[in-house]
Amino acid sequence: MSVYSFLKEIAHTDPATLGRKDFQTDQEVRWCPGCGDYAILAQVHKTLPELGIPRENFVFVSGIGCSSRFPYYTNTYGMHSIHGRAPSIATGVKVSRPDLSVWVVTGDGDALSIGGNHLIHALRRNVDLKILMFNNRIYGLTKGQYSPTSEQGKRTKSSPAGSVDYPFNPISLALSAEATFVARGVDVDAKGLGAVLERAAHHKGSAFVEIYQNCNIFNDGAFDYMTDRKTKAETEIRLEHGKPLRFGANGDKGIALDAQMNPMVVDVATHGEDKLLVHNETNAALGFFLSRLVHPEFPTPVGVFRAVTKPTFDGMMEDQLTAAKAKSKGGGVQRLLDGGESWTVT
Amino acid sequence: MSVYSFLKEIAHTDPATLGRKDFQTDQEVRWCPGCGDYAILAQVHKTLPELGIPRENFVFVSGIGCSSRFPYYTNTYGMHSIHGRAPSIATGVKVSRPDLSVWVVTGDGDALSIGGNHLIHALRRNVDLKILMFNNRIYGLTKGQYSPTSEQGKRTKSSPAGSVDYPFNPISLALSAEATFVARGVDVDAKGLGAVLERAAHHKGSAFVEIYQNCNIFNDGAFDYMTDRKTKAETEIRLEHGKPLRFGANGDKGIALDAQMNPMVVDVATHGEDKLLVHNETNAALGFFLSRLVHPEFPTPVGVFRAVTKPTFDGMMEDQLTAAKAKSKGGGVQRLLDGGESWTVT
Amino acid sequence: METTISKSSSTFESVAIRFAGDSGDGMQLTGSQFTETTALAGNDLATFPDYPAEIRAPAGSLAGVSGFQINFSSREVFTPGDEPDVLVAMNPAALKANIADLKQGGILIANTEQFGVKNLERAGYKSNPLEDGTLSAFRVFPVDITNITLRAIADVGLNQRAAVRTKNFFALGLVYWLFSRDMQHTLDWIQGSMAAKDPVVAEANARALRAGWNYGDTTEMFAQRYEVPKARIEPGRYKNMTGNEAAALGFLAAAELTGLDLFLGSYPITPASDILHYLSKQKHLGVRTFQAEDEIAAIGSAIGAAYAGSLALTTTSGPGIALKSEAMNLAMMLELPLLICDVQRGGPSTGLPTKTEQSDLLQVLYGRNGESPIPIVSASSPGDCFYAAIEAARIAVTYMTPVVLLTDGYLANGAEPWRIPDMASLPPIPVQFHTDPATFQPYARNEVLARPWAIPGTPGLEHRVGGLEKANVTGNVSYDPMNHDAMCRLRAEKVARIADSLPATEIFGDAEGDVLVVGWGGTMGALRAGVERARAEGHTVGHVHLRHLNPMPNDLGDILKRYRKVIVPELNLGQLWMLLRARYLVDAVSINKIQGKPFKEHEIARAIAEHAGSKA
Amino acid sequence: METTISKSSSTFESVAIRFAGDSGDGMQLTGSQFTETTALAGNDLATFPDYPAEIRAPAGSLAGVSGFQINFSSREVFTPGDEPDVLVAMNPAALKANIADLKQGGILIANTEQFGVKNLERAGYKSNPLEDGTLSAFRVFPVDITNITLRAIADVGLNQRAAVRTKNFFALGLVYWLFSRDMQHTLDWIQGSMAAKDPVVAEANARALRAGWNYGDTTEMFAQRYEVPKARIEPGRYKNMTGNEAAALGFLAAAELTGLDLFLGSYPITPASDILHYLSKQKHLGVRTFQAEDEIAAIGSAIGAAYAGSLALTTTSGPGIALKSEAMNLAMMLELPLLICDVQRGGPSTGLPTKTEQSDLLQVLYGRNGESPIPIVSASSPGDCFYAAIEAARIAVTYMTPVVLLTDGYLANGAEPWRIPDMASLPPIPVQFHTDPATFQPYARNEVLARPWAIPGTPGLEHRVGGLEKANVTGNVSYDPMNHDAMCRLRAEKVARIADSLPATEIFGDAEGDVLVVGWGGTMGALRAGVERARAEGHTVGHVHLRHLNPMPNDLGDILKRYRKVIVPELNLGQLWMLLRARYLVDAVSINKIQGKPFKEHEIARAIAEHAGSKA
Ligand SMILES: Cc1ncc(C[n+]2csc(CCOP(=O)(O)OP(=O)(O)O)c2C)c(N)n1
Ligand SMILES: Cc1ncc(C[n+]2csc(CCOP(=O)(O)OP(=O)(O)O)c2C)c(N)n1
Ligand code: SF4
Ligand code: SF4
Ligand SMILES: [Mg+2]
Ligand SMILES: [Mg+2]
Repeated sequence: MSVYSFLKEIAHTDPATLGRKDFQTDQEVRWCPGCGDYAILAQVHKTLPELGIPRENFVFVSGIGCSSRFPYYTNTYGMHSIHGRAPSIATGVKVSRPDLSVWVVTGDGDALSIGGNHLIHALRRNVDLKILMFNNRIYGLTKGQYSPTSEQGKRTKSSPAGSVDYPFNPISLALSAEATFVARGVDVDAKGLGAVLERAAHHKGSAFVEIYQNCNIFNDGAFDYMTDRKTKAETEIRLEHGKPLRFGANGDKGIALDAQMNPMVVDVATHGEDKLLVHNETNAALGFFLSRLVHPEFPTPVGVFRAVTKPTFDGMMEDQLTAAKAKSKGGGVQRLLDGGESWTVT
Repeated sequence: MSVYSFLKEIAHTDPATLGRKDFQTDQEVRWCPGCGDYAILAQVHKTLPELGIPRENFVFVSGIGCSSRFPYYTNTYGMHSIHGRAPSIATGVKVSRPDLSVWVVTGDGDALSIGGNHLIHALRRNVDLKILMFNNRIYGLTKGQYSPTSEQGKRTKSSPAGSVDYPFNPISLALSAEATFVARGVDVDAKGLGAVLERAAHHKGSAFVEIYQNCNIFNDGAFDYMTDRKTKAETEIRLEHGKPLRFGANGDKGIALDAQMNPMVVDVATHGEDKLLVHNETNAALGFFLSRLVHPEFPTPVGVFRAVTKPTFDGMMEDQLTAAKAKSKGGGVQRLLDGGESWTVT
Repeated sequence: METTISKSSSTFESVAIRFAGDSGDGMQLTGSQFTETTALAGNDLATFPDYPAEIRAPAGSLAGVSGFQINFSSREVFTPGDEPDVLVAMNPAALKANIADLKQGGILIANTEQFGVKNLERAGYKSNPLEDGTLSAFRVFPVDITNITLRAIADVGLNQRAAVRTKNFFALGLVYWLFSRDMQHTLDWIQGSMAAKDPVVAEANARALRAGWNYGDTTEMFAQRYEVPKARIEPGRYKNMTGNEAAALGFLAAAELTGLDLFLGSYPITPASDILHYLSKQKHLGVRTFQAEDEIAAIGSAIGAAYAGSLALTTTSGPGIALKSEAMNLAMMLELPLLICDVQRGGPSTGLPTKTEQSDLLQVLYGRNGESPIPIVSASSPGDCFYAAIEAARIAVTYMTPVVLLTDGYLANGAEPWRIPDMASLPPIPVQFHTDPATFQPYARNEVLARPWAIPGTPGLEHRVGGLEKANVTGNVSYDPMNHDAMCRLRAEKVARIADSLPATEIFGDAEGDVLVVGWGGTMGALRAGVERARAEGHTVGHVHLRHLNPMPNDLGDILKRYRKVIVPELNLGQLWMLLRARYLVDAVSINKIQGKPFKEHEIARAIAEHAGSKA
Repeated sequence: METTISKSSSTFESVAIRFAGDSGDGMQLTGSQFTETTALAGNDLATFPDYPAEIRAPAGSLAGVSGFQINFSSREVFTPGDEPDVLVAMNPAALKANIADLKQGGILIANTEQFGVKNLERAGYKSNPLEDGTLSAFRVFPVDITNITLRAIADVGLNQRAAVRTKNFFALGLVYWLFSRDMQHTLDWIQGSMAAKDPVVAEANARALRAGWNYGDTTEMFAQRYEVPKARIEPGRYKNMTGNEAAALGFLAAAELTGLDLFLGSYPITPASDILHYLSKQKHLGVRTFQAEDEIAAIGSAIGAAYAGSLALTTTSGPGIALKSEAMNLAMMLELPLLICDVQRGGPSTGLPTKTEQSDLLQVLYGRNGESPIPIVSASSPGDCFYAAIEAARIAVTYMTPVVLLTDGYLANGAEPWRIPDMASLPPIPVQFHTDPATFQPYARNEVLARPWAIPGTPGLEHRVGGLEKANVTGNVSYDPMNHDAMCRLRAEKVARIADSLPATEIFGDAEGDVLVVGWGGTMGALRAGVERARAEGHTVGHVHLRHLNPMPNDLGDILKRYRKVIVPELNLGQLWMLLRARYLVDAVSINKIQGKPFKEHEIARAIAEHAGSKA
């Protein structure tokens, strides 16, 4: 009898009985009052019970950062690991236990600074992970240095004369790393975020979700331009598969290509809706193109940039094992020991 | 008098006197006979004396791998460092000494596996480095394991059942990391490679050049499909700024967009040349699009995908120092020591 | 300001005060104002700020308590004091977290306004300790600090929230009164720095301060005042100095003394980040700071800068050292000067990031593959970080080697009054780049076994370095067995010989006798104070505090033999202890503590007494 | 095959032969064929393959020389032999690189065809050593191996290049003849494995082999033949086993003994990669191998797999350990079972990647921030890697801890005849995942201080682990000072107590007396042989070879006291030596060598004699 067989015999939690409360822990939540992380936590707690997965089958892995304290506040299996390495650890969890639903929670520093390589490799391999990157464009936990997503010229403790770093575009990067699901949400946009989280959760393969998150202590208001009710319509554009790219108060504006293949904002009425770009979640190059729509020249896209299905890393590895076992002549390790050239001394 | 002033006073080598021979070293070249690295070495030795730079102002930094032995064979300043870290080390050289011409030589494993993060961060910052990545789609030095550019299903020592990794597309990745110069060359294509190297050398900012390189020991023939004279015309497409994308025996074929914004191969005669995509080195999204043209569905693009000029990291840092010095009241460290609250004990 | 002194006052040799409150209560500012005023009053002093852990804890919670302790005296002071004589507790959590330390019979001043049901609960109190008799061992002074302050500044025109935030100045004023301190320095500061930002806030704080003073002076509450006379202090100009700032200044000074440009490659990490912050403001001095994507890139960039001719530095804490070790090894092999500053924190793993510990010694000594000798220098007080940084740089450029500077969280954030040095009085550190092609061999060695530093841009010295074993003299790659053996020993010998450049080891106290206390790093003050106590109790005790951990001083072996017992107090489980035993075969005793906190004087004194006693 | 024995033959107790040629000359294959045949002939034996360094050197160059040495005997054999009795040199470079080792009066067989001007020059010879008299100290047998072989296989129909490549089988045949070995095993192999790939090539090789034999038999060159009688060897089935294969098999066996699935996260690095290669072929046993993007991801994935319930493993060499150290520390803090296999190579930095060394001991012991106790197990011979791997796994799952297994390049690539174990005879290693929510506390501890292993998927045991200090029992984040102190000591105590589970230390040789030789790892054979020699010379000498470096066995301290002198031979600059001195205050002597090569028997014997002699 295998040491693992109890997992099959034991009575698993009935997912239908689970509610938001079941995912809260007894640990005091220690983010600053007003931090955007609270809203994201709430959305995740709302999403998890809806997925039809027993609570004990969730694993949350994080790195280090304010955002990375997330697992303590989520009553599942979890690991608050070391800085930047969560994608690797989560890969080990998922590859060894494809039956689990494995999530990574990370920050812009954790994921893109020290952890950039693990992130893009996990995405490239299409390991079936849900990766939530809280982007507050700052290192929160270490008290306010610029991060790889901070805008150039930003003055912080470590860049008193203004940072000379150009920022990464996380969506571009994820797409170039061959991620099969790439999306963006915003902390205060509960509905939009909820929808994106749900789609990510149901995606089979690696899902990368960038979540704009306000750090009200060290980078307050970074996303006000697009969360402010007054300007939102002009500064945000919602991506919908198969739909033309429209935004503005009454959808009066749209995105089209100019002759040089550069994007431009057009007036829908005069330009014609048929000449607008149409969103297509399956086209990586188009997704990349959309990721280049950057404030203030363009409205910021939110929603799903790319969603395609390809065999997952963990799935293919499992298949190889299954195939090898089917072909195996049995005999376990003894057969290996006995194999090859040998001689007998009597 | 500064410790560095000798650099200004000393007689520098007249670049006009330099020839290819001046860049060869007395070290025995220890690549396998037939290795593509030889051809690349020859092209670099040909390019360097043409740049108008004194030999002593070149620094070559490499990581670990067959390719990374390059500095030993190039008579400039050089460092054969540790695995994957060459971009960081080169950044330190360039940032501290903007007067130097700093080159990185790396392999697909060194640059994209262990060193992936340093590579994309160097590119993002636009540090003025020339990065040559020898892509043989294998780990050569460690005797043949699959690399992050190996095709899926490849059987190697570490993937006897075929690798389940999806490969990176290095050009896509470099573009998404905001590289200002991105190009591709091929070891045996001396002319094309020479042209790309020369443009990279003259580019002000970080230049990423992927060089297809045959490892005749562990991955022989990986690029035969496009180096073979017989098939070359159909499998390779040369990128030229402002020119429509044509290839084939007599340029009879071209690349155009279909209605879904996906690329398609068209017959120029029937489709019309004006409907072909026109290459534009300044459009990152277009560059990305072109990077998705992958064998065997499409011809492989060679040449320059992207070339734009932006202030460099080292240049901006230098400007900040200059500005700060101009505003400084002098007094050196003593002024700092003396500043702030203090009291006197007598 | 002229302050009239009323009520009786008595004189004390030393007093320790701890201010404690919520993170938002401004306790650090209160502490530093009290420190400066006390320094101006001519006392010797030591301080200890105690920040909450990295998390941002909810208001009123135990995790959010911030403290600041100052020990001031008419004699020489080595530590912030074991047990405060006075505790100012701005809320129940601050009381709960600190009351255990308050001396029996000590003074407790508590802000009663904060002792409502909710806050009591947050701090885990079932009943109000100010009322339930549990504090009977102390002299308790409940003061409604918040409301008195609010009344005092009512007409300044601040909103409620901002007004409440001035209450720390009320507390400060009250304590100034209690210890007969002059308020002028703080008033000047308020009218200067604070008023520049917001004159209204400044006015409110000035009033709060005066209100606190007046409260002490007028109410019947305090029967007497305390005075601590001036200490005899070396004349000079002083300022308050933290370890991180001193280290940064030391690196800057080393750059000036060598004539080199300073380059810092770093990745932020608690408690080292402030060095990066400080140096990034010094661009006018030609300092380049590079915030890298991780620790490996940070040291990588510094190695590049060193190769190119900078005074190269990388700063981090323990987990960062773990990541840098492969590159440290490369620097060792390249024999390039490189400064690696490790501001130690509580380990292992992420551990206790905001707490102090001395547990990276063996890591920096041994944490690399192969035989990889790297010199180690340590700093023993906040201000000493300045001199230790310069010494690290001297070794690095003289011997062409990476050097580790060990400081710790206690030194880094702690502050001490520090005599401002005169740059002209510091010995220069000569550096000469090699320029002559005729005499150039990349791995030739001079009289101290250092190889030449030949920087790019120098014609005729083009050469390649790397991490593979190199042939002696030429530096070419070499797989020759005997060469490898010789090079490993040469590198070890080079580092061992640094000991020849060190001054004789200073012994504090008795030059021979019962007990020798050997320490290193930030425990200096506690050890010295403990030794003083033990000597006062009649034991013959010496104290050696090592600046150099690798190599150790040549005379140390002899010194160890002069005492019947050697004890090695460390904030780890016995790391220097292990090294001393291995090297000198001395049956030393490890005194260890690993609580994220410095030693107390009495802990050391007790340990000494114990081992001095066992005259076996 | 019946082989007629002609010419006179004399009997020897032991013979060592070294085959040396260019990388392309097939010396490793020649060596392994000779090994198997010799094993079948009933000799005890030890082998040492000596590959060229990582670079692919040009044909005929010194850097490209590949060697294989075998020592076989009618007695017990511990090492491949100090100085070969016979050297087969396939080209001038092979001669140059190896002649210094050949015993005075030894036999040299050289392939004259290769001694043309060009090859002589490539090897750095000014004149032909076969002709200039410089080899007069040896019995030189110049044979035109290439051309005789070509003639012998002329009609098989191979092209020139392929034909030339059979010459190693000619050499093998010749040596078989010289040592009266039976060719049948090799002929079987040629007709089996080789013929399956290419029957023509097989036929050519078979002919070349016979031609070599016949050459010895018919020419006048060799006056006599040699015989080495059978040794007394423990009965059983044997095979040739390399250290890397044995380690891989050991991990597989441990998985079977625990009932766990094996997970390997690794990044290729010399000389560890072959473990990855071997395990990636075992998917049918449920083994998952993950080739990660770097060493950190490799161990990260293994930590994830351990958390999820696998027997998790990561394999690497020294530079990789440097990179893994932060994550090793996390695993220590998480108290998860994790196997970390370090196949040591020449350091520091990139060092000598293809050479052996024992210089990572202190790195794996101390190379982490904070107090981070991790058990260390080492293997002492190629085949012993199997048992050492199982022991590492036993400790990991029993004590819930990461464990380091140290092997080295010499063990990894070296092979020895190895008695095939019976899985059923190995003690099972019980593992029980925790399942009961009622009794679950993530950091509760059992009688050996291990915490429970509760894997995802188990209802009611949802819990969070992490790298911050954790509260005893609950495992919640804790900044409590006393808890931190207690946890640091608990973790240390847990590891220290592993010693209670170890058997009494075995002493080879004298149980007390003049000298105790203490060693660890791959030097076992040389130390044992050296001790035997010294004892034969009349010294009373004991040998203790440590499998466990952390914790060390409980009885070691007592054993050390029973000898007048303790010597510690290591392929480093004295790492175990340092630990023994620190721990036991024993004035041990370090015998060190750091040449990328194993000890010679006589080096050890000499050292013993020296220290046994100094009867002071
Ligand atoms: C190895 C290591 N290096 C550095 C740190 C310090 N550190 C902790 S979190 C962090 C950055 C956090 O930024 P981000 O991921 O954006 O998280 P946030 O706090 O903003 O949510 C840094 C630099 C660390 N803990 N470990
Ligand atoms: C820290 C570390 N890990 C692993 C290695 C082993 N290693 C050396 S080169 C290499 C991969 C080389 O591949 P690539 O960069 O493609 O170079 P190539 O040899 O193919 O030119 C590896 C894994 C090493 N030297 N150092
Ligand atoms: S510092 Fe910023 S990101 Fe961190 S908890 Fe506070 S508000 Fe949130
Ligand atoms: S192994 Fe491959 S890449 Fe390396 S030198 Fe040989 S042919 Fe070139
Ligand atoms: Mg952030
Ligand atoms: Mg490669």
